[in-house]
Amino acid sequence: MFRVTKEPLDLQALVSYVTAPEAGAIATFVGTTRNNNEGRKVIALDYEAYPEMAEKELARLGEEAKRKWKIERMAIVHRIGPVAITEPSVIIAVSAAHRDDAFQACRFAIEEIKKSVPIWKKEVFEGGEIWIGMQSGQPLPGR
Amino acid sequence: MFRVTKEPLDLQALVSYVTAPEAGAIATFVGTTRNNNEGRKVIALDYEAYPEMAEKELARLGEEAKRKWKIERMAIVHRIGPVAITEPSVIIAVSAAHRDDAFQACRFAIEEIKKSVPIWKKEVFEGGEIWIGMQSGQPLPGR
Amino acid sequence: MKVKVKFFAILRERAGAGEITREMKEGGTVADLWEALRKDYPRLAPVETRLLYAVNRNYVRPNHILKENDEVVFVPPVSGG
Amino acid sequence: MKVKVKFFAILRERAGAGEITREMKEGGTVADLWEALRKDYPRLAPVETRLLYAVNRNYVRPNHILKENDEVVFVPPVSGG
Repeated sequence: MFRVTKEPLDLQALVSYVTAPEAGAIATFVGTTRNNNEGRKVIALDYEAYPEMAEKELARLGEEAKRKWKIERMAIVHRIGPVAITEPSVIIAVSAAHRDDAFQACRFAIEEIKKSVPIWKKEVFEGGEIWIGMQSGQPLPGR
Repeated sequence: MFRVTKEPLDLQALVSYVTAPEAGAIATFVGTTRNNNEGRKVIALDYEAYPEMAEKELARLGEEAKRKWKIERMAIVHRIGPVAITEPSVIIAVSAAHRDDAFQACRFAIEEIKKSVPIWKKEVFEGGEIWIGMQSGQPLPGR
Repeated sequence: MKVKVKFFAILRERAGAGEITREMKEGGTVADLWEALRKDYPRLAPVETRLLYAVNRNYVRPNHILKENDEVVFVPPVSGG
Repeated sequence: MKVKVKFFAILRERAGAGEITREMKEGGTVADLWEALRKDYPRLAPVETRLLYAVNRNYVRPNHILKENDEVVFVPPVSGG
């Protein structure tokens, strides 16, 4: 299950999806909106995706994880739109017979998402907003 | 929250417990009963604990994790009694500002549980049962 | 020939559009299209950051040659998670 | 003096008891107590695996000297998780 959605994310649903009789380990990662970033008071994060390609890239990295580690099932769901403080923006769940594979594949997935999946985050903070990854320490000029 | 319980485990409850405005990452580990082990068809795992000391040891390793990594909150709950295939026996949840700390502390916790927390697992399989960790590849003689 | 361009995130905001169709010469590359768009939309010009190029939902090299009806996306640094 | 011993897992099954109280000499160590119990409970004797010792819910060394009313647990290899 590799999806981009506007709906709130449901961790238990993903874990149920990856649960399998052959699995003894499930590793999950939940990314949540933090109330601060580089000294700014964050109000919310607002995510935008190129949804068809994002889902395709998520599935591709899932395939890559299956080649690298002995895993049973994997699910990744990324939310788009505004995500309030403490709410999840991304959930990854991976099941495997053994924990090392589950942990490594889960970690791999979140690192890859941050490198290659076409999803962008705008940080809305007290005093302004900024597209993360575009700044050089400061809000872009000309905004 | 560091507990040993006879009740079924609730992942969402642990994740809600560790959720914090200062956290941008939550790593969890769920250990589930796998339907096979070393060629045996597993029916269930039956866990026994020295509960007062197990909870104390879980809290101790939580303190150790807090010294080693920059984490916000940690929760570990271990189930005792019979745990059927696909059901969780242990859940660990760790929140942190950044994902590396959450992942590392979560991994540390499960490794430590398997080393030092007084909880024991009897594997009930087709044709017998065995205390895991006591065997040398085979059921103990004299049982 | 015509290609479809989708803008996302900061490029969508700066172009003031989410999706456009643009005429271009046969044999043009995706990098050529970006240079043309920087002239069409002056507010795209100051974007100095490294962009990736995607055609029909796959990442491609800057010298990838476009075809009629291709769906082109210029991908600013991603920041999901 | 008297100490309390709790048995868990394989040791509980082999001792046929979960908790006992045992008389022992002042100044005896936790390792002495284990040797005495192997004589009391012959089915404990074949346990060759390395045990850890816990007194009052803390791990201790084999030469730890017991006191009146201590709670002693012999910890076979743990296998939680």
